[in-house]
Amino acid sequence: MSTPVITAPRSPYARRKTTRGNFELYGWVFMRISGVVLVALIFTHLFVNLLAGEGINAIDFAFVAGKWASLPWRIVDLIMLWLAMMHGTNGVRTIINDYAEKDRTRGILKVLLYSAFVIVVVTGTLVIFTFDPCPAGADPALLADFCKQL
Amino acid sequence: MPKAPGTLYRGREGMWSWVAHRVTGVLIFFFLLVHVLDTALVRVSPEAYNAVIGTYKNPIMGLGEAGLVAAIVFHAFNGLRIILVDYWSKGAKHHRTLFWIAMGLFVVTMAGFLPRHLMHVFGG
Amino acid sequence: MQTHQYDVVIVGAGGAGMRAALESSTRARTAVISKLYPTRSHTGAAQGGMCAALANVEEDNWEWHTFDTVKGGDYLVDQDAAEVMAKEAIDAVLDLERMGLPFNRTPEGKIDQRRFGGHTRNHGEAAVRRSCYAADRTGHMILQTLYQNCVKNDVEFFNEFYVLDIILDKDLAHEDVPEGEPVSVAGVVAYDLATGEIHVFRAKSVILATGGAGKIFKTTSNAHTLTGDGMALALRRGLPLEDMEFFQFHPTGLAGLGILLSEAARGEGGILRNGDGERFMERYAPTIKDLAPRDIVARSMANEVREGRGAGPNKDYVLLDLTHLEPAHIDAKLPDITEFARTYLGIEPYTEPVPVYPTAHYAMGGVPTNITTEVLRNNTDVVRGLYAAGEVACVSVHGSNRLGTNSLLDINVFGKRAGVAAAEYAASAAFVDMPDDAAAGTIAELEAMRSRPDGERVADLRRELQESMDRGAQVFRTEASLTETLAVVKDLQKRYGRVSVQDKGRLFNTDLLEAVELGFLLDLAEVVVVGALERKESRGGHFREDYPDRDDANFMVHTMAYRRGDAAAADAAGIPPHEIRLEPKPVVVTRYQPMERKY
Amino acid sequence: MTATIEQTGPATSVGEVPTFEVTLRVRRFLPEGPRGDESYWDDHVLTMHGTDRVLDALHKIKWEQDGSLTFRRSCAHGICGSDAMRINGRNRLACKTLLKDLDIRKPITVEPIKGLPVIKDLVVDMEPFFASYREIMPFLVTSGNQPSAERIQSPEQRAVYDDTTKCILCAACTSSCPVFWTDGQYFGPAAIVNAHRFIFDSRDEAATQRLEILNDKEGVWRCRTTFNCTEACPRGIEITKAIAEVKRAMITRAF
Ligand SMILES: Cc1cc2nc3c(=O)[nH]c(=O)nc-3n(C[C@H](O)[C@H](O)[C@H](O)COP(=O)(O)OP(=O)(O)OC[C@H]3O[C@@H](n4cnc5c(N)ncnc54)[C@H](O)[C@@H]3O)c2cc1C
Ligand code: HEM
Ligand code: SF4
Ligand code: F3S
Ligand code: FES
Repeated sequence: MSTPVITAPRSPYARRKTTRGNFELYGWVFMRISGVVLVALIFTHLFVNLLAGEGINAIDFAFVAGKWASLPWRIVDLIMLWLAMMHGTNGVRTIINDYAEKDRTRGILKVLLYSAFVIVVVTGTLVIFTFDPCPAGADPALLADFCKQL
Repeated sequence: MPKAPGTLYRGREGMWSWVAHRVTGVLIFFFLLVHVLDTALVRVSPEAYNAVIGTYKNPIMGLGEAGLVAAIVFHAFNGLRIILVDYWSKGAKHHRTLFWIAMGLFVVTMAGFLPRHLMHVFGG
Repeated sequence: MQTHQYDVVIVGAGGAGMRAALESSTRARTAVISKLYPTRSHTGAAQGGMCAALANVEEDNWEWHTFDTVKGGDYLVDQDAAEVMAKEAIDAVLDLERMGLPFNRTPEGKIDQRRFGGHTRNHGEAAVRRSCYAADRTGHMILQTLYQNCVKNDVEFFNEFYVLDIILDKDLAHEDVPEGEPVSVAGVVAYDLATGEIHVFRAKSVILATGGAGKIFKTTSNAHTLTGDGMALALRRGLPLEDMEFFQFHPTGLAGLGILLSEAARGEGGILRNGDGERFMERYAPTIKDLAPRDIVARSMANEVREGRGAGPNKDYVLLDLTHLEPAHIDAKLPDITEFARTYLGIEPYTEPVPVYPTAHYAMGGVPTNITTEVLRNNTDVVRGLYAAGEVACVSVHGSNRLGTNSLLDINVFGKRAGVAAAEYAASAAFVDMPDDAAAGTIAELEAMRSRPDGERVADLRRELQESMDRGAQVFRTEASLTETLAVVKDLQKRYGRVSVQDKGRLFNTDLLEAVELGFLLDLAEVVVVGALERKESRGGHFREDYPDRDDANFMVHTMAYRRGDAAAADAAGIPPHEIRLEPKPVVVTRYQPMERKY
Repeated sequence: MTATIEQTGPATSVGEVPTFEVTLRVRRFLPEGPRGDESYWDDHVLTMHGTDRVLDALHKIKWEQDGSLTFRRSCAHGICGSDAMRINGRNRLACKTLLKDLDIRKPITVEPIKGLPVIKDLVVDMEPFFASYREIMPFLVTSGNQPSAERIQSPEQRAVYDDTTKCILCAACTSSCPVFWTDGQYFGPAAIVNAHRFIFDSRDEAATQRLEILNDKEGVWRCRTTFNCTEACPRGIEITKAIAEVKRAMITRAF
């Protein structure tokens, strides 16, 4: 015969490399739990900042200082920061996985994403923890009323 | 693979709500990055913070804020719908109804928010 | 061109092919060649069920089942084969269950069973519940389950490969090989649709499982791809075809479309009514009425229409009435077929009766085999290494009329037997030499068709063939109608020599393959019509108006049709003249003497 | 000649169904043709009948106008799964889509399904699709000796997985999934449907392994509940629901 290609019996079907593990599972559950919590947090946040009182016009340094003077507000905002950043970062990670076809592109985008996550979360956390509502030497007019009592 | 583009896939509520969820999610995420950083200015000085926040108060930014809130509200209600589809055994069956309920809530919420916000922005 | 070598090559991946593959692949190196992805095979269209005397819901035994099969086939059944099938039926069903088939269940969790046409208790006393089923998608479940197990066993498939020739070591089509002289199979020639390449498969055993040939008719429940390839290839290679004049017309095809509504619709209580609303089957089969065997019901329906009692604007169909059944019951037992009525005719079966008319359904005849599925080259000799099972084969368990649910059984019982037998033969046999130019004929034929610049259109010839067959060789046949159809077929065969295709490419050239398939259809139609002309009696699926009675004195025999040609005397178009020679083959009678068939 | 065998032309047999004209706009890709690797639209004007399906229209083109038009088909009534294609922008079976149910005032667009390599015209390479099907162990796994009779399964246990046994592997779902379009590694809804069919079968003993397989990065978690699959499935399988059930089973197992 012209081309005797008598193949040997096939080796059994080999499964391709798999990437199993519970990471995606936990990520998925986290998206949902954080989502529910975020609804409460963000809606309160929006209400207090944009609707209550003077709305957006009331926001200034004094307003922020007023809020963060109380520990519960700091904690609430801290949780919101972390949850929103983790939720958003994980969401964007999914999107990168969906659209970035080349491993390289995918890698670069993820490095950018995680760096942004670290920078923002670290900065945010530091700000909330080290915030001084009445910084010394600042123009008193810009500060919250309670600073005057100091 | 043929190169010329084909038609757009004609998905229904499920697909378009996902597109919108994705778009709003990314939008919020990028806003959040900026928002945390600008809020961080409170650590620099009250002047710096107030200067930046001041720019949020002009009408154009005011409209942008309205859009952002709309995005968040949509993402939130649609997110809750997705969670129901995932965990409630009848969720998948009623996903379309759930979507329209979420849209109803979206409209109601925005109707409550927009007038007041726009008043703040434009009313001075 | 590529060459492969396997112990066993199975042609066709329907129910029969895959059932065989499950047996042979564990015993010998096996390849399954199929022109369709396995799960696209037409076994998946089967609806009603697969029968076995499990006696899960009422008293039953395999002996009654054998009797019903013999009687249903109007005594033309080989009774040894029917007995094998009825006995092995029980294991066939249990095998499938163990492989995972999701049968419907009784409240106790056993396999549920329902009634089906012609299946009775105690030799015809009353209908019996013998058909095991999975809603109205039993065939789908069988096909999926078999494929799943092929995946499990890592069976090797060549999908979208068309087998276009069977290679034997002797030329039976042109030479007279004396009785008793050994003839063996050497392999098959296949065409890879995706690339247009020819592949030669050497094999010790070849199993034909290519299914039916419904496309010789216009109105049919069969798939576009059921073009009788295996039968036609055997015929061209000089092997006989048995009982081809017996074609089953299923009573309830959607009117005008031919899409099947399973007999299960009547098994679950559906009633046939004529234009006047009368339940006419009470007149034709007083005992089991709508559940009489298919040939009787189909004829009764055609008769109602002929005598002007049809329904609809043209009074050209009858009605299948399900409106008295509970919608919940319909949804549970007949979901798919009611959806067909909705999708294709816009009829709501809960409230409206469904227009139905007989549709060409099943080839009782085929490649003759013995009960170990070895292919016969005459009444006694087998071709070594060549096996056939399923609708392509004729064992003959269906005689002149197949009972509903006996085919899914046939493919499982004889598919399994074929797999075992082929593998066992391969274990001891040696490869037969394959001539170097084994594929030359096939290549030449394809090239001729591809390169012919302009000529007859495949679709025109096929339409003319199908319309002529529907006119002359359907439920009612006469000398005149058959003669006319034969003339048409002969003429079409001539014109086929001038057929050309528009698609000249190599990749996925379905245009070319449709032309090849048309050739198969023409060859088979000729055998069907010649056989029907010769059989001057009425029996089972074959009804001659000019000879309305069964004639056991002259025709209690199988028909063996041989095609003999003279290659040297090809005509101008390169078509060698040929003739169809018919010979009788005795029917195997063991327990049941022929009786009048009444229901 | 007998009187009975008058052929019932579809146009006259059932109700009164008129003939109409329709334009079919088909996406062509003929790698061996003059336009090579370029794909383009071809318009065909056809006269069709009331009960005709898109498949009939395609056949009419192939048989009467252009024999090179290539597509897969077999059963012609929606049970073999050969002819999933994108008709007017949505995945359907050509043999199950009646022309009269579409808007025939505008051209009807017919394209190959998305996300799988196109071989020729409407024919795509199905191998990646079947590969992920094979990976989820689509077969019953049991241990111990086979019982001498059938395994017992109550009608209720049987009902749990009934929906997903209906799959005909047509790929309409997987190729409608936006995640699959951009990430071909995703197992896709069809594979999950077929895993579901066994995971919830009371006779099966390999549910854990299948859940393990689908717990992959490219497994169920990739699904974003867009419901395109459910809308596309010609068998009416509630695919997204089945996927949700698989997800829940994994979560129950993990916690
Ligand atoms: C609508 C319908 C309903 C039915 N309902 C029932 C029922 O309820 N009960 C019952 O018992 N029977 C029923 N039958 C009959 C039964 O389904 C068939 O007779 C049986 O399934 C045939 O199986 P098979 O394996 O022989 O062929 P098929 O399943 O038709 O398979 C043929 C195989 O051969 C392959 N093939 C064909 N030609 C070639 C070639 N040249 N090269 C390579 N491969 C080739 C095809 O790809 C395919 O894989 C029904 C039939 C129909 C049409
Ligand atoms: C307000 C409350 C919120 C709820 C209820 C919510 C809910 C959800 C849910 C359930 C998902 C998962 C969707 C899926 O798996 O298909 C999701 C995805 C996502 N969310 Fe949120 N979310 C909220 C807020 C946010 C915020 C504040 C951000 C930005 C920082 C954000 C960014 C994202 C992103 C980027 C995705 C990924 C989208 C995708 O994969 O298509 N979400 N959200
Ligand atoms: S789940 Fe539905 S759409 Fe998907 S392959 Fe199966 S039948 Fe086709
Ligand atoms: S379309 Fe895709 S995203 Fe999920 S719901 Fe269906 S698999
Ligand atoms: S041709 Fe079989 S599903 Fe359409």
